[in-house]
Amino acid sequence: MYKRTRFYDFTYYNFIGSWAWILHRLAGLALIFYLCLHIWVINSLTHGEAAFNNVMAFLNGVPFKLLETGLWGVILFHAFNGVRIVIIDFFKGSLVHKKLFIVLIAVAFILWALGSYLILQHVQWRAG
Amino acid sequence: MAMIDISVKILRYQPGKDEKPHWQVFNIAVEDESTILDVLNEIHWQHDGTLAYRRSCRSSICGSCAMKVNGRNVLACETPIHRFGRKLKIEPLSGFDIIKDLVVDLDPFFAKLKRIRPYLILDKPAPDKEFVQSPEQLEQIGESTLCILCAACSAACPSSWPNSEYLGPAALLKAYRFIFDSRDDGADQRIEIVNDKNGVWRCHTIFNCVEACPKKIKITEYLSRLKVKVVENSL
Amino acid sequence: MKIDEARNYHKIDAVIVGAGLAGLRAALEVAKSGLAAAVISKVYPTRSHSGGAQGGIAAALANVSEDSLESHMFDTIKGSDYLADQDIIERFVNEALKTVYEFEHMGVPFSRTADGRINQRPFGGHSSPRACFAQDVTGHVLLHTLYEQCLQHNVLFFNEFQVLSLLVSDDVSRGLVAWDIRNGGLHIFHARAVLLATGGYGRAWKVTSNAHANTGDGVALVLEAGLPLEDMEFVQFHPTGLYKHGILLSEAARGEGAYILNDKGERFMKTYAAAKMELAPRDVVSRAEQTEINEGRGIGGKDYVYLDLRHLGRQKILERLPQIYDLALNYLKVDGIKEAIPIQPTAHYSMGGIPANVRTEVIKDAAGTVVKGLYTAGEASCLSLHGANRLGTNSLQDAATFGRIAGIHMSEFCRENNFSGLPAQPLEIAQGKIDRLWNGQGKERHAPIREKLQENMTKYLGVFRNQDDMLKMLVMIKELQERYRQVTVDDHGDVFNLDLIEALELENLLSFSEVIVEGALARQESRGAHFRNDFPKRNDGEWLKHTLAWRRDGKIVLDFSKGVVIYPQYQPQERKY
Amino acid sequence: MNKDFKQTSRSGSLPWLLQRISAVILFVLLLLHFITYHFLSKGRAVNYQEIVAKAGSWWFPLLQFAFLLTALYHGLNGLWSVLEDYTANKFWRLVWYGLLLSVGAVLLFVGTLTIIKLYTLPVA
Ligand SMILES: Cc1cc2nc3c(=O)[nH]c(=O)nc-3n(C[C@H](O)[C@H](O)[C@H](O)COP(=O)(O)OP(=O)(O)OC[C@H]3O[C@@H](n4cnc5c(N)ncnc54)[C@H](O)[C@@H]3O)c2cc1C
Ligand code: HEM
Ligand code: SF4
Ligand code: F3S
Ligand code: FES
Repeated sequence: MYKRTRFYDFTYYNFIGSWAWILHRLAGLALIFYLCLHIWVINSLTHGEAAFNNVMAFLNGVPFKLLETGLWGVILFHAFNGVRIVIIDFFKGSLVHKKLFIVLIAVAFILWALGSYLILQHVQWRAG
Repeated sequence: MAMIDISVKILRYQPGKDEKPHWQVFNIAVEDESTILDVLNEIHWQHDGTLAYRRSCRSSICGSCAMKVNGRNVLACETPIHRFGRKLKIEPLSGFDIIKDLVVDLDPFFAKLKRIRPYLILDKPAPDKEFVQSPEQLEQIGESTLCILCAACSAACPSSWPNSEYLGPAALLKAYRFIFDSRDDGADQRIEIVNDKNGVWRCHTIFNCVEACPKKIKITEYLSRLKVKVVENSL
Repeated sequence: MKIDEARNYHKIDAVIVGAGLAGLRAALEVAKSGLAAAVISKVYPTRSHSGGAQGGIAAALANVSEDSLESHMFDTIKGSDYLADQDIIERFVNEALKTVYEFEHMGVPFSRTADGRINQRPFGGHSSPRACFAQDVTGHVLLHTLYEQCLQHNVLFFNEFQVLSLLVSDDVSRGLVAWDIRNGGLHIFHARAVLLATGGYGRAWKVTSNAHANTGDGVALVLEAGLPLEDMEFVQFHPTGLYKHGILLSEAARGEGAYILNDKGERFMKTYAAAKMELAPRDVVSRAEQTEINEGRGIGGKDYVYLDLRHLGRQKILERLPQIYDLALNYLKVDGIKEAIPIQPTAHYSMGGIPANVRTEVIKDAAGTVVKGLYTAGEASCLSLHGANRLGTNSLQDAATFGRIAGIHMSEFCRENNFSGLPAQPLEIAQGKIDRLWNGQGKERHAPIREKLQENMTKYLGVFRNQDDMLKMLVMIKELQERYRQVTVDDHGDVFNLDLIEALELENLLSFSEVIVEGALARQESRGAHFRNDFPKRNDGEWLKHTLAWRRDGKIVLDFSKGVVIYPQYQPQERKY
Repeated sequence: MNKDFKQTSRSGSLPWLLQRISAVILFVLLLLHFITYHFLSKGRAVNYQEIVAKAGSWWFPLLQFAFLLTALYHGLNGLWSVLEDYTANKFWRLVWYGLLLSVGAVLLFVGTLTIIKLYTLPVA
């Protein structure tokens, strides 16, 4: 007998449901990782204004603002798909789960575009 | 009806001979209206007698012939080749150990089924005639009784790939079928069984099972109802 | 090593061959009585062909209209064209209600009437709606429920084991030998009582509704053991097989009101059975269809006619006949809601089989001498409940009811009798079969031989038969049997050797097919499903009797001294619908 | 043949339910959090003054704390569920569980400390 347990069967066709799950999972993992970092960073607030502003200046550069739009996207995806999951679990969403996915992710995308615009307005160009 | 040439790639594994599975390509001519099972029969009968696969009813009711074709789980006997074009890639169901070629070990699958006590449990004496069950009560479980235990769902479920102990959609669906049967009194026992780390909580509403189910059973919907029932029960 | 110490030796009270409705029902009964019951099946139990049954299970519950046991009895007798044994039918109809209620208590999800009782639909040849059903998957839900019950009662399952020989000697059954498909190797099953519930033999035909597994192994094994078979020439052709595939579209379609149409769009049944129309018994409808086809009124002059559901409407089709709708769509790309479905007669049910008495004990001659410890039930058996033609929904009831009865009598027998000794070389026959296929020098393959057999059985032993055709078939079978001796298999592995299994099954097909042809040749009349153009009339004077057939010294020997049990109140009449 | 299926440990219903409840709460809190800190700072980036200014209201730190708690619960519970998916073994599951609990405890401590300190700082 040939034994087969594997982490993921990459040869299996991915349908909307499995894409949603994979991305939700990756997003969730990214978020918990980010949350750990975030708590650590904010802790620097307690070391006084100078320390804080130092960190902030660093984080307000272009690369980090771009990353922040990414974070915003990850959050929106996870949040809106999370809502989809709750609808599936409690409100018969499974009967229309594909439509739900498309609609909710479309809304999330619009919010992402809006939010990213605002975030990028905040870029502090480093004094030359 | 016309003959067409197709190329069929099959994942072969002959115990005793092969260390591990490998691909073999058969270039054959078949009728364009053939099903996947017709193709396998053609190969087995005319080209290579050593090919092994399961089949019986060839009318999509016995559940023998579930396998993976071009990345999706299907019943070989009901799936026409034109759904996939002229290149076929046929593999055994994912997740299960391979006995030989397309034949997988379903013993764990059936063991899980047995685990959820798949039979009516009664506290009350049965009536002289039939139990009264309204069409609406039947409707609750009607679709779930169509399951043919083909294992296509469990084999398609990403939760069961890394964890062979996961009960899987088919067994959970069976639990649903009995827990929601108006005649049954065994809900508490079964809820305790599915309310397990390897039970219903390993389902992350991925829907691969629904996509794979040849009987188009809305498995995820029933598992959701099951989860809510379990939660209600343990509150 | 002594046999009873061998790893592959099992000593079990009751060994049941076949995990269809008959086998499982018997096993459940034995297990419930506290004895050890083992079920041997060449497919996983839920893959058995009983699961394919769609339409319903007969019982005169009278839930939707007046009905009575007498009426069920009379319908069955008439349907059988008076060849059925009426004592069997009497027991059958008396037990039928109990069987259905028991199923319901086990949890079978029967379709319901508005007031919550088991719903019933009309079926061919039954004079009131008598078919208890679950949508159009009745066999499926019955089979699964029974399997689950067997799990609960700890029936031992030997799944994917193929029985290769029966150990019967001196009219006593001692056990049997089976091949472990999954791991390879022969196993000896030593039993007090053995039940043969191996199902039908439709796979001898090319166009058939039967599963690949229905190769009549049980009947062939009985023949091999020197015991007789009964009424093998009676094979039912179902009028609504899916064109070219033979896959069954249940009679439930007609029960729900579907029409059958010829090329001109006529409901041609009006010329053949004006009163019952499409709901006449199967033999009548199949002959009507074949006549239309033979006379050029098939669709476009071809060999099929139409099953028309369209007037039933989308909702009824999807609610009551979803499987039929799906089958037509999947296999023929025909949308039953919008189009008529091409159909043709398909080999469907085996009325003949292993002769047994009302206690399901296998008998070895016309006098009814019992083979001790050997039982049979279900489609493999010939009790004879269905006579020359079975009524739809009577066979699930047959399998379940006589499965239960077999279980009761087997339990009794096991309590009263010890294990009988095994023959000195129990493995000999089975080993011989395998050795020949593995080590033979011949170059024949099994597939072409089977294909030739099936094609010609469909051609020469179909709905209409005549002497010339059947003689041709007989010669051909002899030829094919000769060729079979030269068959070797490609696959020499132990594990899941499909090649070997199919070759072994072919031996069985060739063996009992000869009996079918001999019986059909000898029976110079038309009765029920057996219709001869050269003898188109039923002949009660000469042929109101059963056919028993043995293989002796390689030849088929027939005996017609087993009479039909007929009660005074049910004398043969002309059969009109 | 009649292999029995082994049960591991009971339950999982409460974490499942709380994961969903915390998700719904988070949906509101997280979006609020993002909006207040990342968007509504009118043309300027997040800065010290602005954050500390909010310390005046009594409900704001409370909200922050609720956010911290739910996010930690939801995130770590989610992570645990992921780890459970890939570890059938009971022992390793316990190890993961312990590890996540400790991580959670540390983060909760650090986070709470931050909130307390932040909102007791003098407004410059
Ligand atoms: C498509 C279709 C639809 C039908 N619809 C109806 C209906 O609506 N109503 C009705 O009453 N009847 C119906 N019938 C008939 C009915 O289903 C069968 O007659 C009945 O199910 C037979 O049951 P069984 O238990 O005798 O055999 P089966 O269910 O055929 O089981 C045979 C068993 O024997 C085993 N077996 C065979 N050979 C061997 C061997 N050598 N070694 C080990 N095991 C072996 C097989 O694995 C299988 O488990 C239908 C039949 C068909 C084909
Ligand atoms: C904004 C609102 C959020 C919603 C609506 C939400 C929703 C959900 C839901 C419903 C699940 C369960 C998935 C399942 O069991 O299959 C989940 C899982 C998860 N969430 Fe969230 N979540 C949100 C925010 C967050 C945040 C902020 C984090 C990080 C700290 C996070 C981390 C995770 C993780 C790690 C998982 C596990 C992933 C998995 O099971 O695949 N989530 N989320
Ligand atoms: S639920 Fe569907 S896919 Fe799963 S075993 Fe049953 S029929 Fe097959
Ligand atoms: S694919 Fe698996 S995770 Fe759930 S919804 Fe289906 S069982
Ligand atoms: S052969 Fe029975 S489901 Fe395909």
